[in-house]
Amino acid sequence: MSEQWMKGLKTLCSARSSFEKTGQIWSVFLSPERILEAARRLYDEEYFIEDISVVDTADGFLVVYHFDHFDGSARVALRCLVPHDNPRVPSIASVFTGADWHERESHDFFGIEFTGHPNLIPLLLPDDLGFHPLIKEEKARVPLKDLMEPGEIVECDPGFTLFPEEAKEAESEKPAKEATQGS
Amino acid sequence: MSIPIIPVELIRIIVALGAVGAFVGLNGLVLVYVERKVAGHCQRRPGPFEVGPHGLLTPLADALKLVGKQLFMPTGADPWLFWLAPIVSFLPVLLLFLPIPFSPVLTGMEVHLGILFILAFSGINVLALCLAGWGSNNKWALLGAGRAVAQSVAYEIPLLLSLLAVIFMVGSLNLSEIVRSQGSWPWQWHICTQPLAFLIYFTCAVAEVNRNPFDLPEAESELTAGFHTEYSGMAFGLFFLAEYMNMIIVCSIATVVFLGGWQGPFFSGALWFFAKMYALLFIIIWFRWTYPRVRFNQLLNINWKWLLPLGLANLLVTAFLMKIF
Amino acid sequence: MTRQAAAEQVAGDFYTRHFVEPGPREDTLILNMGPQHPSTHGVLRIVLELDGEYILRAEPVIGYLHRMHEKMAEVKTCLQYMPNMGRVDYLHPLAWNWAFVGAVERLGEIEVPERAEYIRVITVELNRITSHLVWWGAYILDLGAFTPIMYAFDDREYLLDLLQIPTGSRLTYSFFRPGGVSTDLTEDFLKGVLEFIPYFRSRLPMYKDLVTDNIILRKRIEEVGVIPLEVCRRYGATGPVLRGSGQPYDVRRAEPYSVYDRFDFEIPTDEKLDAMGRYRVRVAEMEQSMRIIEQAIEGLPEGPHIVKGAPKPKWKAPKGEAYFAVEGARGKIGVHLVSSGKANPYRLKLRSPTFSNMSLFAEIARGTLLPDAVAILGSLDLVIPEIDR
Amino acid sequence: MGALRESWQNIVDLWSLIVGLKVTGKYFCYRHRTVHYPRKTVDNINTFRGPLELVPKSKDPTKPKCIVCMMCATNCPCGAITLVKKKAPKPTPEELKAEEEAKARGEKVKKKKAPKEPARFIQDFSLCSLCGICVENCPVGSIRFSNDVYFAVTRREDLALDLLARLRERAGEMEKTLSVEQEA
Repeated sequence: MSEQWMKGLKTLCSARSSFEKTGQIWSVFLSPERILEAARRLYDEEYFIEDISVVDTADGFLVVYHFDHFDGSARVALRCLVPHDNPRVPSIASVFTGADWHERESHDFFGIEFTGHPNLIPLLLPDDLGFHPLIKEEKARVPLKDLMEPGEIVECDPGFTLFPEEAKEAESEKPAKEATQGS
Repeated sequence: MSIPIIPVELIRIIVALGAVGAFVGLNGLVLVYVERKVAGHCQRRPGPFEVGPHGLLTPLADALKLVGKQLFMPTGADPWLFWLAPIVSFLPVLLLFLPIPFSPVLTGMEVHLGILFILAFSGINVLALCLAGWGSNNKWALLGAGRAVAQSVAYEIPLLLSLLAVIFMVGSLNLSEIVRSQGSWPWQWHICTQPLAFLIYFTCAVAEVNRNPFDLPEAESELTAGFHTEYSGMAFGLFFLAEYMNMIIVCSIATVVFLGGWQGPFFSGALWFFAKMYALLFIIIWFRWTYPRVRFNQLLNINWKWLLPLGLANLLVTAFLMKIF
Repeated sequence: MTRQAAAEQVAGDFYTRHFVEPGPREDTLILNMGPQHPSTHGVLRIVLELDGEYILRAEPVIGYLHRMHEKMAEVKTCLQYMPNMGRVDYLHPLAWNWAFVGAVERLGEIEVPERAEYIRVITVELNRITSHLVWWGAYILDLGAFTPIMYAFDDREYLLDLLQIPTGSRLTYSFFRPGGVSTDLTEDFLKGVLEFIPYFRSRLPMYKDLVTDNIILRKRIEEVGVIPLEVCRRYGATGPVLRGSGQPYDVRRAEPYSVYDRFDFEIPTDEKLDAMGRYRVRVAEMEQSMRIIEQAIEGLPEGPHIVKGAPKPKWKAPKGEAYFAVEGARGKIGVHLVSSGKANPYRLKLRSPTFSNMSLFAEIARGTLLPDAVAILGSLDLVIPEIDR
Repeated sequence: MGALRESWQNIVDLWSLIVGLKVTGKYFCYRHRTVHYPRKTVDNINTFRGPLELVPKSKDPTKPKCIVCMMCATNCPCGAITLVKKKAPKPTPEELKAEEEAKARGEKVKKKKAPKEPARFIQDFSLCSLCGICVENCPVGSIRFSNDVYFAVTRREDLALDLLARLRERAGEMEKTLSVEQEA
């Protein structure tokens, strides 16, 4: 699969991950401002949108966009981390129209504001619910580094510190990592 | 005025109306049963089975249920129009049976313009559907009424044209005359001389009584129930009955005009008439349990682009041949 | 409340706020189709703005059957969550079973015995046929014919009787387990399936005569609801909707999971892009499913039906994330599982195919007639609980 | 020309309507597939999963194999199973006396252990989703699905099934049939 779309795109951290293990081949961290540009590039490369989901971590809401290609297993996960107190991400509904509903769903469940969304009203939940059911309690949140491994990092912004050194450690010390997994 | 003349004709009509009322009620029950049995057997199930032997009493139970149900009117509906509609739909039906010759004796009223009489009064049904749709204060009903009016008005024209072809040949609008002009064997019937007219008539008849595949005014998968969405109990029952009675009438006309009426091989009489009429009814019911529904623009296209030109051509050819021979 | 006040309250925005630009034109009709409408298959609601019977705008309003399956996953262990997976899509529950189990296996690196993989293929494909049969019957019912659904259910009943043998239930299966399946196949079942296939092949010509060739049906759905490939891509539509738009994309081929790469089957596509195209694709898929079942039964190996040391109820998934996609009857089913190393998943995202397929309805319904909208809805093969999850 | 051909094609295709009538007409004459339920029943119910039932010990058909390990109750996704362990039997006065004497002698007293038998085993069938996790995880194979398709109740409370009572009932029935057979 060509990675044409990634050329010249400013990512925080892009990593190749193994399809057999995680079901994704690229996992790319982006700052929220870049997400629209990345989506547009993926659109031009004939990717299609699979879903948008959110993971509530101790570091903030991790918005995950999954894209895939008709030519085969080429799942790309775009991720962007937004803070709990001001969760704002630009909407990509102008590029992938199907993102409209996915974003409304994420707004229902987590209260993420998708700026520029055409009609961000509740989709699955009632209008007068008053809370976002999938937000976890403060003490139940787990830091991002305990939830996922970055995979084989290709490029990383020095300012990006979510996976501090551990990733590189993990690369070299596989057995140690497995020991920690079992716990 | 010394001796009061006994109004024989009037008494005869009153008796006939009473008989027609009984006939309508009985046939309604029978048709409900037949329809559900045919539906069941086409779908490899027994149909109504539990009430009475082989479910024979089911239509009676249905009728009782309909009579016993609460009559309900939606908020904002126009009460006059709303309650008028089922009555307007049902009443002309009683009149329609009067001129139909079930047998030489069993004729309610000899009307010289029999066909005209029936066609004129059956047109009132459209008005009822229109009232029902408008009076219900329901958007689905309104859409259904709109469809009903367009459909009924459009299909009356080729229906008339196809009947006209036979009337040309007979030279009379009297239904009994038309029957007498045919013989007792099938090849002496008008269906053999006017097969195209029969096809056009039958198609239009199915459309005129809003039966599948032309049941657009009440297409339940599109318009929930069309014009009678808001009717309950006997108000719905009257619409239902009127629909079945209209079916009987169009089939009766087809029997009279195309299939030789009461005449048949070996013997003549009402039995032949009812056999033919029920055979046609069976076919209409069979259609319903076989075909999907057409779209509305297709329905009108069939009418204006196919049936109307064909009917006209058929009429012209008939007239031409009549002139020559 | 007076009637006037009530009328004012429900007029205008109550309906039209679902549109991107609220407010109707003065000469149009806002029609509320659903949630109780015969052709919305359950509790889908569509707000339509009509000009006569032409649709100017349509906006689906969903969520009437929302059950928050994703939250339930966070309070249940992986094994305890299995019954939920039978209830997301009640027409093809085994595919959802598989998607979830697959994600757990990918995360926990659990080996699945070969026999279990074959059993999964056989049961899922049988289930796909039942799902397509329900769609077929219900679609024709939407178009106004009553009888075909009875014939379809007759055949489906045959299959449900068969699937009841290994799974024990008839509709909401929870048959798969991480590491295999819950029970082994019996001889009765295999014999029954082998008898079913020729029987069903002999039924297909009847279906074709009664419905597919019928001129009324063809005129109803040909050139209706044309979905170009680009629209599919923008909305993420998959499954028969995508294949009906001419793209031979099938997860069973594109991301071969399990043992699907060993079977010889075709991916039916259609170049017409219309509702008839999607219809033909689904009918052809039933035949392909039968081919797969035949090959799978032929190659069914001996062995255990579940791996030794399969996850116990209190099994803790290792931390990490996994995405697993399978091809359901309606398209690509995806499960994104994130685990923090506890027995309960940290976050579970269910990607339901009909959710994406449904979202394109608003765009393609514009400018069509109301009966066409019904035909398009039916051709998308909607299962509302799967949209709402 | 094209329009003419199309029109002709449409007329030819009308034949499909006759074909459709043939299909439904054929089935009209066929036997129907309905099973008239109370008079006839289906026979493929032995794989059906109905409410749970307890598997009795081979020696005593009134006692279940259950050892009250709580695997089923804790792992049930729906919390449909309520399982209560039997309490230790109250010691008789003689035993109490003996115990006290033993205590007085300064010996270690062995308290009677509670038997590994359920006191109550209730399945709330209104909650059960019939997934089979309890059956699969029972270490002694003490529960199984019954194939009671015709199970029905009229009140919601009746769906809380006392499985122990049902087991005793079944044992009683079995005895009855056995005795009838013996008499015969």
